Amino acid sequence: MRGFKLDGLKLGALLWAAGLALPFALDSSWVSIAAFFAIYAITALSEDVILGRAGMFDMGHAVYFGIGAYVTAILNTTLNVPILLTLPLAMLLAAAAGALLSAPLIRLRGDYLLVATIGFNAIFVLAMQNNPGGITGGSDGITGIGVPSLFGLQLESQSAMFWLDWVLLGLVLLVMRNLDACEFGRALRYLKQDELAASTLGVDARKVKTLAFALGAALAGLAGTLFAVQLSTVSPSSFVFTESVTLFAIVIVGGQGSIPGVLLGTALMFVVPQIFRGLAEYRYFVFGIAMIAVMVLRPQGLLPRRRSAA
Amino acid sequence: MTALLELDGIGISFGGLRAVDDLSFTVNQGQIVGLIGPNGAGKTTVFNMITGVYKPASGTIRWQGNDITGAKPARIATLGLRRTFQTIRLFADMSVFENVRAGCHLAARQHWWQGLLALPAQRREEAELAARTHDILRRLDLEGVADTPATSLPYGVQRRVELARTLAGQPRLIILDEPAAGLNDAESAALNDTIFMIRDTGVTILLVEHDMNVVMQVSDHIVVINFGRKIAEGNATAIRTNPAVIEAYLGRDDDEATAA
Amino acid sequence: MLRTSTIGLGVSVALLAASGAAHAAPPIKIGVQAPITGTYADEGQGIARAVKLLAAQQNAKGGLLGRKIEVITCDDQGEAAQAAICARQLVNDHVVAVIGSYTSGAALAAEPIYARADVIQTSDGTSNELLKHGYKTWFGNAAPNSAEAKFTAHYLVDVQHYKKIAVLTDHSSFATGLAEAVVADVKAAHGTIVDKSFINAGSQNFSPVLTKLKALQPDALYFSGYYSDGGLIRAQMTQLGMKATFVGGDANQNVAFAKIAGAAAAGSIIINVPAPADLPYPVAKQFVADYKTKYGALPPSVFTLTNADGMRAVMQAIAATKSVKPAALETYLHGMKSFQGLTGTFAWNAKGERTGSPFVAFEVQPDGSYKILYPTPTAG
Amino acid sequence: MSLLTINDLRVAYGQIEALKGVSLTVAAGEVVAILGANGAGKTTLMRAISGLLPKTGGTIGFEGTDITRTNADRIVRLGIAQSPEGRRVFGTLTVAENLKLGGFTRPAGEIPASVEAIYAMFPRLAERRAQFAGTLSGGEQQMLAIGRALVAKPKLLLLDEPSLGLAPIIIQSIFRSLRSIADTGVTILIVEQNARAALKLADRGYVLEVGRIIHQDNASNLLASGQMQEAYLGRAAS
Amino acid sequence: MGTFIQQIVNGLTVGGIYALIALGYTMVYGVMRLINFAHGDLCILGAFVGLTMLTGSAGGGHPGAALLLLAFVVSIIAIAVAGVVLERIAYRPLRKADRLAAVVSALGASLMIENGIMLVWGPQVHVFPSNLLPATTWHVAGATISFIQVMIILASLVLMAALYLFVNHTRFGTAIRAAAIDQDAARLMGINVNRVITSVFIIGPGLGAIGGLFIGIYYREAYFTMGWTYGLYAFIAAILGGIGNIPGAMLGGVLLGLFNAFAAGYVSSSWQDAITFGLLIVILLVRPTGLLGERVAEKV
Repeated sequence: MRGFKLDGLKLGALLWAAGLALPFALDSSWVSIAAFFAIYAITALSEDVILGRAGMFDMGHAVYFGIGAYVTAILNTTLNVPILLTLPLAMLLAAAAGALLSAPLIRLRGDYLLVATIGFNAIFVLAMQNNPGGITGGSDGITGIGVPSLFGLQLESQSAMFWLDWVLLGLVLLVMRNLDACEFGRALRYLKQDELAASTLGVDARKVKTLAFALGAALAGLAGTLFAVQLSTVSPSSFVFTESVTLFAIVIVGGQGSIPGVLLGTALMFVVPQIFRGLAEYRYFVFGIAMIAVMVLRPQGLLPRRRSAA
Repeated sequence: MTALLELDGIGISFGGLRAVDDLSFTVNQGQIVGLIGPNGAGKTTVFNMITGVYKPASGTIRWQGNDITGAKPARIATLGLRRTFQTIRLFADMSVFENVRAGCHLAARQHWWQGLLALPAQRREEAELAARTHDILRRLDLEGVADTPATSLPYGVQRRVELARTLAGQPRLIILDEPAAGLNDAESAALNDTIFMIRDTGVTILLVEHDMNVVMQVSDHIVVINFGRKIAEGNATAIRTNPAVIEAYLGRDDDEATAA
Repeated sequence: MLRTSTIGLGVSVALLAASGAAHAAPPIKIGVQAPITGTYADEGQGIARAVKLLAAQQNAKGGLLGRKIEVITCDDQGEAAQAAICARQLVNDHVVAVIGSYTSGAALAAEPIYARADVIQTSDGTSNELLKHGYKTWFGNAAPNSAEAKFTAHYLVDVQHYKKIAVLTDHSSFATGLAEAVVADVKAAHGTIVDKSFINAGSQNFSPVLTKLKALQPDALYFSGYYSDGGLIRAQMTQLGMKATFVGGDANQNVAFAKIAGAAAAGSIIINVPAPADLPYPVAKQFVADYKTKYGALPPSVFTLTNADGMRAVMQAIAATKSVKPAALETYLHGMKSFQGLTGTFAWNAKGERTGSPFVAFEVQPDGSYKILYPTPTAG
Repeated sequence: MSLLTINDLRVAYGQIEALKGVSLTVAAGEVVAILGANGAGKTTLMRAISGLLPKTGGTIGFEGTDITRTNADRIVRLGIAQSPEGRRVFGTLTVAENLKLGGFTRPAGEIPASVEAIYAMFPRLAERRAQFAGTLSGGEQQMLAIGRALVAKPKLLLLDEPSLGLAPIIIQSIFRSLRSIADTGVTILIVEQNARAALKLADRGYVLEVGRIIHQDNASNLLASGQMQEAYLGRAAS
Repeated sequence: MGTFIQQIVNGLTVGGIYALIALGYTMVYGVMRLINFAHGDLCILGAFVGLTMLTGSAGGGHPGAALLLLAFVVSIIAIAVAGVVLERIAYRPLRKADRLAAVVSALGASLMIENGIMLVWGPQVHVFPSNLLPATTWHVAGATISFIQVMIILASLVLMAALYLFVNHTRFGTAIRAAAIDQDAARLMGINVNRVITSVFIIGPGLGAIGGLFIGIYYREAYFTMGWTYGLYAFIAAILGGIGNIPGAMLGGVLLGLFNAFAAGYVSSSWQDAITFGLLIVILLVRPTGLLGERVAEKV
């Protein structure tokens, strides 16, 4: 007879379930931080699909996050499409953008891909600011985004929004776990570690990488929708290049390809600065030093991917 | 005997240097063919052309009579043509099981979305492929280290893992690029048995190897190249006594005769 | 002037009356939501300092309603997500009112949260989006773009009779909004806009776009963005031998503008309420002096003072209504006929827009000081 | 007294032990060959002597000084230069620049004369002095690599596979040059797969097999013994 | 015509500054394969150090040529030291690690330096004295060229030529190039690669300090977030020219300056950056390793 064994999965499920109770334990500002944590965690996990798992240096990931947010904002405020209906569209459009933008770039290696994605990010922000067709609201962005409703129930309170974010984070975590255990997810890792060896096993690099970009973008699009809902407003400044840099750093600091690592990275890069608000203007000076220290002491990230078993 | 793989006059140059020149040979179904030659003779380049890493500048490569010259590596793999690497290229962050499971990539029929949703069909397939992987691990005596990180194992075991990964793709032909490199004597001796075992399951083998003990003992047919050209072809006994081969390996005596 | 003194006296009397009663009364909390770090740190830190200074001064006089004022600062970095978090934190800290933020983007993200929690928000931010949803809690500290644009168009077309006007803006919400309004109002006044161009804020390399504008030979170049870029634009115009008059929007009013523009600064026109150092009102002079004494530097810009005015108005509302109830304060603030601010006399209309601000056109003098060109100043 | 003394040297790449206790000596003025099949550990030995690899055990002594843990650049200063396997010329530097770099550790004033001496030895290099090294043929690159090492005026010259990938006629010419270099009294330790060429150049030889020395003898004995053929072409099929 | 020439001058001036900063990116990348994201911040730190020299001791009077020179010297030394210290602390321990770890360490360093500047000098815009250089301007074919533009263009050219001569015609310069091509082979020449890396962290930031001071003197302002903007532009210039290639960085910087000028002047000021980045992406698609970059396998 085996007793109850607390493996990573069960521990994760337990933590997630405990997280559902956060609104009862925290005041609403911390609930909103938890909600943003869930949203950024989804975005960081989506970056991890491209950067951590497929090994492609994507430093423009805020683009897909932004596309998701804008799709929801535009559809909801101009055509009154219910929020939850905009969600699949946001994912789909972000995925299409990911696939289209990456297709010509996949043959670029390492640093050159990084620069090209930075370029996309700059172009995206400028495009939103220039208000093409009058639909993005220019630099003001779009305000007055509605709240999602589920079975006629308006998810208006911060707690309700948190639960929505948390449940979707849970689903994304499930998808990430499934990704680890399916042929597509493994193909990404083969390509990252050794493209030549992978190709001799029959992995179609071009197809798999494009798909990785599409999946990463789709999940970022999902997070974008949640972001737009949480803020009830979107503007170009939320999707600038420095946001992409933060996402990039979250994955590396946490541990590439590691779900707990990326979650911890998100917590460190996003939640910890909230705790240290008291440091005021010293905050990001200290934070910069901490980033160097973490990398020097743990170059593989804080919780690197375990060499997993069968 | 039917020809499985035919090289017909292939050649390639790098920066003005003719690395492989007008090379032709045939690998028949069920054979073990050794491809040998001194260091830098162009053997690995030949492999890279067969497996689609390089595109030959001239000549044709045929697979069961069909022209596959210049096809991409992933497409070559779908034909059932697999290879190992001279310097082992295992996936460093993965266990032995995961590495061998990687060989089953093309056998997986699941779509990516089935995988992300963990649909029953996908899970069934995963279970089947896991079983296939375990089967191969058992055959190559790797069951005991299935969960060990592959690159933490002794070199000889890593060689076997790479072989197992190759076999997991259920290949028709495998190209072994110096499988004995870095092995100790006992491992080297065991390698012969492994190669015969693979051949006995119906897999054709093209072997590049420096350890002549291995090459001479296992090969049905040996092709010798030097400077990218074929200098001899035949069975082990003929090759060992071929003056051109000896000269290629031990160097030439230009001004005096040395009795060997 | 007389009215101001009366109000001031009223406040003191109320304070005296209340001070005996409540020693252990909990403090009145006022929030500051401002960019303490990041690109706008200069402005944000100025706002936080101004509010803290006012609170300290009031506390030295015994506080308000017999209670001390406690200032809680939250760094929103000028970013929407951080602003939303700050808003919730300040709401949870039970602040009565929030001063800030500086950017429209941060103000927009926080606005619905304050509105839902019924917390007064008196903030910079001129985007029309801020007024769109009719929140009762919103009080703009900066004069709305519409009023400034109308005055600007009037000045350019009717007063100076410029024939050809070029408009330059950066991509920020505030500057694009102002530029658009100016373009519309100039056209309405039958003026001619020869071009509207963009710069990248902070890129410093404005010569290319100025070279293009120079070829169009405008009489005036109107720039709606910030002083750090405006001063440089002015300097680079001179460098390029561009003859047009530089007319800058309110965000150009910063002590650094003239310093950056250097010798080129003289003759530049800036349209705004008067500058901190040149504010004609004694209260303003006193405040600027106090600020300098406490922090060893002048306030970074007039926005420090507009936000200080927000704080002062809130304090007056509390004193006058003897209450910290949101509804009472909102009614009071919306109903104020005129408030003597550090930056001039103003009121708030039903939408929370600041009205009645006396816009003026300054000319920058060779010594860097300002001279009011229009409307022609009257003594006092 | 020996110039180079290697005692029980061990080098490992992670798990794999490439040298399993190698001991050898090179006396001043000697030419010593290290022979062995691919993968025997010859290049590892050369890289270890030059200080490019960390050692897991054993010692290397040069002129009585322990250089086991000395940095690579210091070792060059002490007088050991290497022409590495695969030539490793600096492809985007000119031939002249490559040669000058060879004398990096010597006083600048002495370099031009040394470089000219190399041009005299390899006239092909003189013709191509302004060309990028990457555009040279394999044989020319090998000449450049050897010449570059000679500009350092080494007390001990390490040559790693100078015949690798070269046509027989080029190999002959390279070895003729090496002969004349050896005749000037430079001590040489050569790693070579082309056993006959190497043994004709060398005074003594060591045969390396999977990280261990299995034979050592003077050159003529090794050439005659038949052990060489076995080491290279394998034992007769059992 | 005048407008066209003016745009060329505009482009060359800012292009010269980009090139000086881009050289630091490219040299570090060439030897270490590291994108030093903190480089732009180091350059602006140079501007601040120089400013302190100029204003701290001038007492409001004319700073004079000697003081200006001193400001440059002190700033170059200070930033070179900062560069070397940064390499020791933040990059050297990561030389054998996943290279992305070093990239994130560089991002942390950037954040640290940027906010460090804010803590020391404050968040406000700092203004450089206006009387550092003569206000002379020349009118050439309808274009106006100022003394300072000529000085920046000339000084950039001289510095780049000097660097070019140094790396191409001195022994140590050749050693730097050799170490960039093949570190092990360089060691076999007796080159101390650690010293090469240290020297690269002296030369790159040193030139960057000059670039930073040029920015301050030309635009007469400096503030703490400027480094990120300039760093990004200079990094793109380095990539454009082919990162790791020294003449490439020079070419890339000047081209980027010209691109910007022509995009803003002739195409669309509102899409200026998009045009620049779009062009960059197109160039990378046509020449995946930049204009002068070698087609060598990347050390990943």
